[in-house]
Amino acid sequence: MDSSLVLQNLVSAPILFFFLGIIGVLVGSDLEIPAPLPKLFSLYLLLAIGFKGGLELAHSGLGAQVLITIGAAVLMSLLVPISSYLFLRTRIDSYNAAAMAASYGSISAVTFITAQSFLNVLHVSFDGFMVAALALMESPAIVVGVLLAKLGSSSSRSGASPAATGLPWREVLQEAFLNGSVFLLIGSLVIGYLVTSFSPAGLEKMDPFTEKLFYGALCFFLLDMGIVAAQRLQDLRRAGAFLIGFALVAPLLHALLGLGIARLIGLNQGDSLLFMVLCASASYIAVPAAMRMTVPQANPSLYISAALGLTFPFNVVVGIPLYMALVQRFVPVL
Amino acid sequence: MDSSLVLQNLVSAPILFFFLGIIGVLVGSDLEIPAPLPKLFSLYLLLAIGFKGGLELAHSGLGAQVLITIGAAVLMSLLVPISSYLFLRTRIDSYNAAAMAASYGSISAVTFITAQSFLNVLHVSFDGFMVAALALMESPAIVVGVLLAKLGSSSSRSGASPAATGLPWREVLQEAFLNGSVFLLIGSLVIGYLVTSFSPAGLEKMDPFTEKLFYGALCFFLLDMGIVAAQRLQDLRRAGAFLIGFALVAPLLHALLGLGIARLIGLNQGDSLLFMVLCASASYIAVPAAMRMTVPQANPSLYISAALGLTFPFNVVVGIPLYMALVQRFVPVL
Amino acid sequence: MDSSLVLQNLVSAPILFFFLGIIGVLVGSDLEIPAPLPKLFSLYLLLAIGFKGGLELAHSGLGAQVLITIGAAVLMSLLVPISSYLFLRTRIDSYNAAAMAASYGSISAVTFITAQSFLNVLHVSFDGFMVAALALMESPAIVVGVLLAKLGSSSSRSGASPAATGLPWREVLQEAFLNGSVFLLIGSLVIGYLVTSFSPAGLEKMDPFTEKLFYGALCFFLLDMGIVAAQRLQDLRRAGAFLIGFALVAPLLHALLGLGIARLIGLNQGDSLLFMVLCASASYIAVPAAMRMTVPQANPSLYISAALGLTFPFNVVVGIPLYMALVQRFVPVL
Amino acid sequence: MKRIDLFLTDREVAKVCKAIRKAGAPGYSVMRHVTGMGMAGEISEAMDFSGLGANAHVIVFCEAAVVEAIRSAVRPLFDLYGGVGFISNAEEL
Amino acid sequence: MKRIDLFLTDREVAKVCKAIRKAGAPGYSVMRHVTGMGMAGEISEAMDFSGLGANAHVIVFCEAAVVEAIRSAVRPLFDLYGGVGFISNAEEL
Amino acid sequence: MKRIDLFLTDREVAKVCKAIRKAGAPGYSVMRHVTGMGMAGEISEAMDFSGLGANAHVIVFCEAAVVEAIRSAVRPLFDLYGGVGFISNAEEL
Ligand SMILES: Nc1ncnc2c1ncn2[C@@H]1O[C@H](COP(=O)(O)O)[C@@H](O)[C@H]1O
Ligand SMILES: Nc1ncnc2c1ncn2[C@@H]1O[C@H](COP(=O)(O)O)[C@@H](O)[C@H]1O
Ligand SMILES: Nc1ncnc2c1ncn2[C@@H]1O[C@H](COP(=O)(O)O)[C@@H](O)[C@H]1O
Ligand code: NA
Ligand code: NA
Ligand code: NA
Repeated sequence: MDSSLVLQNLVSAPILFFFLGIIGVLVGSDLEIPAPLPKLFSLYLLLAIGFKGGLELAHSGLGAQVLITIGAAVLMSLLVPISSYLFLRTRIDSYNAAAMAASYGSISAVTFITAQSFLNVLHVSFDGFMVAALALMESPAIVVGVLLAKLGSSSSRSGASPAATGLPWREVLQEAFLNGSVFLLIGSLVIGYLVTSFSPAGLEKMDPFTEKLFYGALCFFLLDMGIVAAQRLQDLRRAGAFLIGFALVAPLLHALLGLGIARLIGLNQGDSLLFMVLCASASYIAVPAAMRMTVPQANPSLYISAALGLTFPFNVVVGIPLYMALVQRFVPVL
Repeated sequence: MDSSLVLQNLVSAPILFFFLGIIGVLVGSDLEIPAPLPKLFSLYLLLAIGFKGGLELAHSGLGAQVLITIGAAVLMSLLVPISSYLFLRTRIDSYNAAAMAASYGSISAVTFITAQSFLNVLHVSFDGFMVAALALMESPAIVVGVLLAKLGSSSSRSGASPAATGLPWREVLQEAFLNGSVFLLIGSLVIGYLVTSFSPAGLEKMDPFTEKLFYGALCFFLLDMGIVAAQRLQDLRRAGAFLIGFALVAPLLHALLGLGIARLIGLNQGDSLLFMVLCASASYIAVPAAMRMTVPQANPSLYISAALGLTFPFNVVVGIPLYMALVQRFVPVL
Repeated sequence: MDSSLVLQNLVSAPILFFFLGIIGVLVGSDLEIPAPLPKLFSLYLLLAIGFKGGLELAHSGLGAQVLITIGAAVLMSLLVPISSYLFLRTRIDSYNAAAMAASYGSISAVTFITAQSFLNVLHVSFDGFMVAALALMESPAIVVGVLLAKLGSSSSRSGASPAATGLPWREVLQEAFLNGSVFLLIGSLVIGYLVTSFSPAGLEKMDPFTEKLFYGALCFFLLDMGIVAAQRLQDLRRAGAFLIGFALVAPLLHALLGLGIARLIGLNQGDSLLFMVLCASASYIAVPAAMRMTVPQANPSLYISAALGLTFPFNVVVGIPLYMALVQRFVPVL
Repeated sequence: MKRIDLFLTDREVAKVCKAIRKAGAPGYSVMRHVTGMGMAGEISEAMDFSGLGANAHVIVFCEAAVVEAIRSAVRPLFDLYGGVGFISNAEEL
Repeated sequence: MKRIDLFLTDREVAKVCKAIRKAGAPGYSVMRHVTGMGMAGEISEAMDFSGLGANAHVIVFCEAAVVEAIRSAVRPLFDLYGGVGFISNAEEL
Repeated sequence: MKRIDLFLTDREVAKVCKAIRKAGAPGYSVMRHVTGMGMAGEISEAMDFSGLGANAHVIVFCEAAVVEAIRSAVRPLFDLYGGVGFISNAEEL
């Protein structure tokens, strides 16, 4: 593996600010970014990534390649939670296994964005429609997670608890598809598409906000993510070796699976990396909020800590350059 | 009327984000922009619009046309609340009529900004001094509103309530002229003027903040306005058909009145549209806060819901292109 | 003294927004920038100034001049609190004298930034390593302040109070060096250095955030500082003439001392001004939070009001141009 | 007159308030951004950016007659989602 | 010792606190950003951007002797602007 | 069952909560961003940008047996850094 890729990633501003946040917690600094400022940056990043994705989707059009990629992405967001659940179920209870499975089946937009920045630095191009894949991978895993929790608990118990009697479909679908962050991402994607198609004069005026400011805002947000991830890392002692192992091995396996599919459907190098990152990443934005409402029996500190305290730093620091090395080895330059 | 104007407006990013916010509420998404983030954007927009207005005022100077326009604007901000009050009084009590009248006599800065963006897209020019008109139309309507409430209630009752005995002039003037948003707008206008006149080197350094970022920040704020407007719309059932009708017809009438005056004082096309928009729009920023303090007997949910839930979306979505069609028909290109 | 310098400073946008905030409080406007928005701007400014400082430090390298300047800066941050303490002790108790001394020994990043903006307008160049001096002057004064409080109180009493028995070194060093704002500033400096050295491609992408946006964000923050300073000014009546006098004379004396040292170590004009400003300014960011925890017996309203209500406005409005006049007179153009 | 203090997750506030209104309370007050510790462990605001939210504190001053209706309305929510409630005496100022 | 809980609009807080100080209370605490429901209907934070503000919750622990002064100071404000107050027993920790 | 209300500086909250947990309380709730007035004068949020912070309000519902442990844990912190505490009666809903 090309060690310069790792270095290239490590000395980028977003990753360094991520480390700064982690170090702050470890050395006991009182640096904090008080609520709701992190929310501002998370809303901004979702809006900007959606808008830019829509813009590029409008440029590339909705061809066969786009539809196949999106289809593969949605398939992965169904497959990953089911296989994860079956594996996790060997050691943990159904509710927590289902919530973890939903997290790992869904995606992390910030990991995706960091991978895009990484590709930009390497001057490797990628397609805008990957954002559509991102947007469409958030929700299915949530629905699958709730279904698994329901099936798992009714098979293990007599099913008399209020949560176990009948699936509240309305609420589940609402949490899965109308979740604030999913809604904003998809909405911004559609807006980016519409503006590009029908009012391209507006694009230039959005550019300073959605494009120019993006990198700096990402740095600021990653500073906060570093703080939160480090706090979560300290929680992980309670999670036990099994979950810690899962949080580090699952992304690798899912990335490899993603590489295989990317190769199969003929993605270019940039898109292959992004596809791998989508498969490998675990959600700590849309999913925890949705699971909290639909599977309240699961312990949020387990699935959030695993996804945010381990899998996220692992992907962002080690995973992305590692996956890129694999891409460079196995995906031909088109 | 040129239907392409409507379309042009509908597919602009700010309007689409406004719709996104509305749709979010209607479909039950939990997307929210928590306080005080909307305040950040509202402060920013006032600062930026004031600064840019001051800049252009410094360029155009304080000629006769400027003074006449500003005079006409102030006149409208006295006329509109009085006529509105007399009309509203036929059906609702004095306090609520006065508060509504103050709202409709005052202006909505965001509607104004949206109209400016619309003109930019159409490449129709307008003058910076219109911002001065905007700034000076906020306060008089508040004073008139309080006066009307006082007159109306003392004529109808024996005037023994503590609120009715003597007008607390100090407080009224303070709320009208030193209201945070009025103060920031006028202050930024003066600063823009001073910097342009005496230290033009600083303008270029302000440009990325006040100019480049503006369009994107407007989108973000309109996303929130969509959310809030939709919530307000749901309140409107309680307001009754009379107020709903008023909220939709008053802007039209006031816009027509504005068009007549614009024609009379010889404004160009761009300024005419802005003048119409100032007349047609109703305040939901400065006025509610001021009325809450000076006419506490009025029910805020009535005047805020009318101004924000109906008149604002109406102006922004339908009104602006409609008024522009009228301008193109009746105002000669200079 | 060149009166055009004062004017040049007075009509700059940041200073005018600072005045707008002050005026708002004086006339009784309810303009406020609610928490945590000011925190957002203060975090942003520290991040941006640190990053830009690191960038320029990487360009200039760590030569003898740099190390000598930084050494002189640290020396001043030890000298100033000791001499201030000895003087203040003639009239006020040990705890308050120590906390005041720490404030005046430490620095105000915003005063520094305002001086940089001032130099930019005058087209006088300065070196990036001055930010390193800034960063390293924050902490020593805090440690000295705590030591002085400890020495002063144990010499005056029998030393039986819990605070007086033994210095909690861990806590003091933590407050001095890992304080959120110090940590962010130094961390961003290091990141700016690393990115410039190893991944210069990332600089251009940071530029819109850390460089372009900076001036406008400074204006916004100074608006808030004006509000807070004016509120503090009203507190100062309680502080008494002695402290008021100190808050206005100390910056002058420290600036003159700074000028002498700048001359001695051969700084250029721009760096000399910045060095003077570092010496003259008093901290109201890192120090109050640290003193609150380590010398809780001192009254925060005294040292914050002096530093923020008087010394800060004095430096920003009168001091900077005054010091510049002295620089132009006594420091040769290199 | 009774004072009821409820602590629950931010996201169930709307449901609980609806129940309180239905129970006939004359009013209530809600404080969001509450952190704390309970049987479900520590709750902080750190995940706020993700939409997870922290706790809320709901205060209701009402007649004793209303208490029972509120208790039976919030009990199932507390059982499912967590949350605690306390009651004390009070009178109007 | 008594505990007083006041709920009122954000913007009248300064007036009420002044009244409380004048009444001789040894201290008070204010929580802003309170939402809720009362006779004036529902109060949310959604209009915060406009300067309208939501509610505030003011807590005063004081001797019974001070209660009367506070009551008579806030009563006219509550009559004009709305707001409610409650009182209960407490002791120092 | 007892209700304890503590008001203290934001920055000592972590220490106090640790003490409360150690004292054996079943839970607690924290509200930050509290302003107010006490022996140390007025506390506002205006210096928040500097890291100084305002006050926090900590509420603990616990058995009477735990009260003593909490009192002795917070007393030295209150003596050094300021802060006040009050206690009243309550029961579980
Ligand atoms: N019974 C109650 N219990 C708790 N809070 C209340 C109650 N009644 C009113 N409030 C609060 O006081 C505010 C003003 O009440 P009102 O003046 O009745 O509209 C409401 O918005 C609530 O936040
Ligand atoms: N009597 C009181 N009632 C309510 N809150 C109080 C009272 N006394 C003090 N406080 C709160 O406790 C904080 C610290 O009090 P002190 O240490 O006395 O300055 C104050 O800033 C108030 O927020
Ligand atoms: N004894 C208590 N005193 C005060 N607040 C509590 C107590 N127990 C629980 N809480 C609050 O209620 C929330 C939910 O409690 P639980 O469902 O037990 O986790 C906690 O996060 C605390 O904010
Ligand atoms: Na995944
Ligand atoms: Na109008
Ligand atoms: Na200094």
